[in-house]
Amino acid sequence: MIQFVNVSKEFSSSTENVNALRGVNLTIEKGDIFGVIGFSGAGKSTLLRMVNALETPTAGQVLVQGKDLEKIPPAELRKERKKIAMVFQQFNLLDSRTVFDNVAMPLKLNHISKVQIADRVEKLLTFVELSDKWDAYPAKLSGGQKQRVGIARALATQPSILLCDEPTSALDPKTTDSILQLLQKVNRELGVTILIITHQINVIQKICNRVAVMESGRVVEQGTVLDVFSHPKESITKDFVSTVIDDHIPESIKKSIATETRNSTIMRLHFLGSNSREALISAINKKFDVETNILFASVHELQGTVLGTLVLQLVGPREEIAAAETYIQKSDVDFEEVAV
Amino acid sequence: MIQFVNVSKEFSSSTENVNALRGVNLTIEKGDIFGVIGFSGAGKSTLLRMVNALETPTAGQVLVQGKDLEKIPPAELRKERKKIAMVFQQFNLLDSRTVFDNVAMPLKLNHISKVQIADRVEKLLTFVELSDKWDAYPAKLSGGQKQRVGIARALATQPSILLCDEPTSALDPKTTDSILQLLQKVNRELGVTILIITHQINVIQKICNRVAVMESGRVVEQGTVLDVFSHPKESITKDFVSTVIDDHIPESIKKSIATETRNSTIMRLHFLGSNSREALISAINKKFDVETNILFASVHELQGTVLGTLVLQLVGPREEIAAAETYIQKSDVDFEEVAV
Amino acid sequence: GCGETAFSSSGSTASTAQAKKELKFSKSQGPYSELFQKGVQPILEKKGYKINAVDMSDLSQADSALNDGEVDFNVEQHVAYMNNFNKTQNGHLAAVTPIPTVPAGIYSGSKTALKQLTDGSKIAVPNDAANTARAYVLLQKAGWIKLKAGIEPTKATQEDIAENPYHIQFVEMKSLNIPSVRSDFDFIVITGSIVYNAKIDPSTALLEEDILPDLMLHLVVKDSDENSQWAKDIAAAYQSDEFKTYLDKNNNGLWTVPDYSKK
Amino acid sequence: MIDLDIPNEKILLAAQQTIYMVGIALIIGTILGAAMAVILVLTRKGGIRPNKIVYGILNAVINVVRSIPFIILMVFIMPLTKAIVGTRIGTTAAIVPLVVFIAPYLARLLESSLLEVNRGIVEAAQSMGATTFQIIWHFLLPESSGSLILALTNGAIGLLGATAMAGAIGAGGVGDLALTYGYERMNFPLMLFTIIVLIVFVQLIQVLGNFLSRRLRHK
Amino acid sequence: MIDLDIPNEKILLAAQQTIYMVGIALIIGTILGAAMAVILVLTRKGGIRPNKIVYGILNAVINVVRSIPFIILMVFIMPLTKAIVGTRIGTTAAIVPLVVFIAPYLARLLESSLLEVNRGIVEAAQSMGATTFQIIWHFLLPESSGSLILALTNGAIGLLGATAMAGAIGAGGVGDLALTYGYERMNFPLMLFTIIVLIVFVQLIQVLGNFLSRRLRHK
Ligand SMILES: Nc1ncnc2c1ncn2[C@@H]1O[C@H](COP(=O)(O)OP(=O)(O)OP(=O)(O)O)[C@@H](O)[C@H]1O
Ligand SMILES: Nc1ncnc2c1ncn2[C@@H]1O[C@H](COP(=O)(O)OP(=O)(O)OP(=O)(O)O)[C@@H](O)[C@H]1O
Ligand SMILES: [Mg+2]
Ligand SMILES: [Mg+2]
Repeated sequence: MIQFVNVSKEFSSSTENVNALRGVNLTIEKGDIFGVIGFSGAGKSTLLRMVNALETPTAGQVLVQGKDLEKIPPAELRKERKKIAMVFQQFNLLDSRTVFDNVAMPLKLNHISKVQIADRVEKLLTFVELSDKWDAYPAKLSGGQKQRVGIARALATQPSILLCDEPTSALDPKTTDSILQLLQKVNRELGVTILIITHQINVIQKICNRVAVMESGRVVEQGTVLDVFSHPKESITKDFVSTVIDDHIPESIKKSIATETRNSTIMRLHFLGSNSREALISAINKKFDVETNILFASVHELQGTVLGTLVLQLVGPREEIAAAETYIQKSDVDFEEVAV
Repeated sequence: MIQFVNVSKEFSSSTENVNALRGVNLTIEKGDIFGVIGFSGAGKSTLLRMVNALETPTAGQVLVQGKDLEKIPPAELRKERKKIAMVFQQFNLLDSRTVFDNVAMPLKLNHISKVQIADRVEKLLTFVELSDKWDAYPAKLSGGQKQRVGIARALATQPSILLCDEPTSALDPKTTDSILQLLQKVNRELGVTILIITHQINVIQKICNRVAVMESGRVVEQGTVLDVFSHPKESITKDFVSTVIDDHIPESIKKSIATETRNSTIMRLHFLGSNSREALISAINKKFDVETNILFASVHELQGTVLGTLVLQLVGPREEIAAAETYIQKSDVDFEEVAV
Repeated sequence: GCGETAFSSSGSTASTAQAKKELKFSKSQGPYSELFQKGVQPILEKKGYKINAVDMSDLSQADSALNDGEVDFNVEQHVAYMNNFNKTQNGHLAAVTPIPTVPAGIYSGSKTALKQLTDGSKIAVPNDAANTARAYVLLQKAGWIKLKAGIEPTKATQEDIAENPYHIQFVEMKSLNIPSVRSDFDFIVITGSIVYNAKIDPSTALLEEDILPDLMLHLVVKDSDENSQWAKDIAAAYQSDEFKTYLDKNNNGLWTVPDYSKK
Repeated sequence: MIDLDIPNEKILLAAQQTIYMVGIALIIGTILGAAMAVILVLTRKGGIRPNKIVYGILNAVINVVRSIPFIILMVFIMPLTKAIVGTRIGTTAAIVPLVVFIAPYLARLLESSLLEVNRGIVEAAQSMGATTFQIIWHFLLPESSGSLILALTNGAIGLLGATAMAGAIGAGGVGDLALTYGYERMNFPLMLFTIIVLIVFVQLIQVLGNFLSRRLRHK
Repeated sequence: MIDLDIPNEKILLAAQQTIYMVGIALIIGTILGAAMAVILVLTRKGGIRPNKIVYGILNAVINVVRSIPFIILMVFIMPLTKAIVGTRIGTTAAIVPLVVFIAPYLARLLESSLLEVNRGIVEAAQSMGATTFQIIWHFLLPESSGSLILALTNGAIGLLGATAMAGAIGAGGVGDLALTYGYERMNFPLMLFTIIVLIVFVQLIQVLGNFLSRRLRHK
């Protein structure tokens, strides 16, 4: 369990002070895959780096499994850090070591036998699809390859907490998916708590169970991914959610709507869970004398729950549309009229 | 215009040879926003770096505006390079210079007056939302802030070709959007040709007009974004497209379908352009005695054209479903039955 | 492999005084060690001595080594220098016998005769402890300067000049380098070893010093060895006729010989 | 105060001479050394303008100069000294051998610093169409400035050490005072005093160097 | 062949002495210098284990030692020499002052190299729970190895220069031969010959250093 209690961080220099974190309160439970999103410069990396005490708060406390890493003696801090692995935003690989040796490093520090190291590193490299690069030096790797080495290195020691600072930013979607599946696997099978910063909301969508949204050093919203994504409260959260669960009507459609001369209404429907399946549109079509045009549709799955958005245009006589609206209202689906 | 003619690149070292590019043929027209996608290690960065001769082919030719940069004298190469700006995957900022000076550097090299430099840099920094960081050193910036400095620097000299190696990988979606809009603007207003490598297919979707897909050093597919996305040929392209234009039925929906006892068929419909608006589902519902369930839906806009995917479940008597299928077939919408 | 045998441990043979036949001396570049090796050593060897030389280019270090018993003797210094060493470093060195010495001299620089001295002439003076004073005393002999009254002639420094009527500029520098920059000076003062090393004809000296007894070079040993048989044997070798014969044959105007050889 | 047995003006003069020699030789030596370092870095295999011949010759020249003991070097280059400053002796004359001594030394230190600059920085420079001079001036030098300053600090201290030997050609200076009047004349109070003066010099140089390098290091 | 006026064995012996002195002093000096450099880097402001007192003292000690002209240094530490090797003259005895001379010098060069290591590397090490020793051994040293080797190369050449002066305590060696038998006796053929030998030594050291450093530099 990781707790942030009123954590603030101020970077001060001669010319100015930067408040990277301002009174952050956050609890990450054991076994969580906890996602953090926020604009560039919001303080995400600073937050993450406090979990293994690479950064210390200027006010407040960070408790990792109940311990304040800032307060414990160095030897104990090292012991705790061995249980916390980290994937760095800038990779931080050793230029002077081969891919193999980079991944082997944390194992070496733990005095694992050479044979076991070779075995484990080989497995990890195979997993991140770099088994052909084991003796290459980082300077000869592509951006994504470097990132994968960083991931393999973090996974080497089977940590109990995994900190990932944009671990898939340099990866193509397919590789991203396989990495995410691995993260999910270590989380499920080994109970590893994962804290992950990402800008790719589909990363959160795919593997996180909880999410925090940061803005200018503050956590402005947090909760289960389903809650936050389906009912974003803060405008920044809405912005974020909308970038993945997009419910903007494409420009070209807007234009062609403008040419519609008949009476019509446009509404946005939100389905959550199983009601996305209900044959609502079928029913409207059959029951009312309206034509339904799907202007926009998207279906996302969050934590096994389906989240659907549909922008419908109802064309028909005023009364019929009103009746259809009433019907929709009764059917327990969130909806709102939208102006185009 | 940038032409790759039969370009190969082999990195050789004492231990092994890496074929980063294998016979690449590609033409990027003036004014294109040309996207390159591919798995990590596919050779994208190598390809890009050939356009400003940071890398030279081991076989074949790269022609930039008809000139083979490998063959021209150094002074001319420098002149050409000044017209080609680059955003590096690893940013490559000067640690010893402030944000301001980093962005000012290419202007300084062009002997622009101090006043003009200050003016231009200020505008650029305001644009990338770093005007409060102008006197910070890169070490004090967050990942995304560094990347934005790199972008501002590349845009400083108003180049005629802009090379971007994953320019938004460290950025949140909102910042990404504003950067993409800027790229689009310089492309439209100043006719800058942009070559952009990205893993975020929505980047391609939003601004590219043409795209090339790379795999193991080869360009396996290329064409307009619309063509490639709506009718991907190679399996890798399909993989990529599916990561953004997702048409997989969410697991939880699959499960609940399995409980459906009535007679039903599932089909995937592809809409392209305006026919996405046609009230197809309305019509089916009204004309046939079937219930339509939208299992999955997505609408994307590519280059002003709408690309829609709908997975429908038709529930009803066998004959009615067959009739509905025939109707759909006639309506000029691509469709296929899918097994769940 | 290399190292031990040839150039380090010394102590083993040192203590047993009566039987001591193996001697070690510190050698520097110049005429004195050479004179010893060519003229004196053969005589000692005939007496059954075995002489080892240790190259030590720095006299102060050589004295320290001698004082510590790491070597047995040296033939590189005058009594004034030795006394100073004894005084400042609690040394216990003793001068056994004077040995032939090369006098310091004024030699021509760009000027070729003493009378060409003009106001503001530039003169090179050795900067090493053993010789700076000698140079000023010599310049006094030439009548170019006057040292303060009562100053100890072996310790004179530039500051001890009472009168400098010609406003001579003195440049104190490493005496070894003086010959190679002769023409940058009007005159130079150099000591005998430099004259010897630079292969300057000693007869071209414009003025030679009168070697004060204290500036005569000596065989120097540790005071506890002063009365040892070997020390006496070395002194005897220096004073022998055989050596005198050698010296006569090889003198060519270089050496000022001690009184014992003047018979 | 302890009697140092030598007039105060002499000590003051020596200090002035040392500052003069170290100052001038450091400035000229830095310029030459930096130029050599830059040429080495540019022309080496894999550099920006690889050139085996230039690299090989410069590399060898530096090695040759560095092989010669300083005291011999002073004598060797006397003709050069005479040609440049008109005399072969004295404080000003000493500057020539000091420069010849320190420049190749600094060249090696600066070369090593420059080699530490990330390749990506050079690529960024090249992509901007920077000339070789601009790459050096605007990219390589500033990026390695922290390390360069430490190299110069080191060079300055080495130079201070060398000035002690420059007494051999009548250059004077505190080091020479320590050696000839202190050490050789076994004037221990003076030796100690002059060494303390030297320590103060070194300490000042090092503190200044550390301070500047820390300020310039923005990693 | 030119007559060098001195037996061949003497030259051979001198070469052996030089190799012996440089070799041993370099090894010991490197160990001590590296230790000091590491301590400086660890304890400096913003280091891994900041400690003003340790840093201040070590920094000052290094400066003091570096301030003292080598010849005086040799005298100063004679008691130490005697205590360690039992004698204060000869080749072996010379190693003590050579080590005392070269260690602080190397410390500065190595310190500068270590400071060039990216902060991110240290953070990676810390995040793995590495001990201070492991951070040094597995991260700082390998990451700066290219630059460290150049520093050692530089140190070896500086050491070679210092051995020339070690002749003052009867250490012998090629440099001393050049100085005493060549320069002092104005035996120019010998001086030239010995300098050529020194050049060959320097060239060998530099070539080896450059080669190793290039191999270790994987940027
Ligand atoms: N300097 C080099 N020496 C040896 N191999 C190299 C070098 N640079 C790149 N490679 C190899 O060439 C291949 C292509 O690299 P490139 O950087 O072009 O990939 P990429 O498509 O940009 O990948 P990513 O998306 O991960 O950045 C990779 O296998 C890489 O390891
Ligand atoms: N060492 C530092 N000194 C001064 N300011 C710093 C330092 N590190 C970070 N900052 C500032 O603190 C703020 C938060 O930085 P942080 O790296 O946590 O952002 P982030 O949310 O990770 O951003 P990104 O998504 O761009 O990586 C930024 O404004 C940054 O400039
Ligand atoms: Mg960050
Ligand atoms: Mg790449």
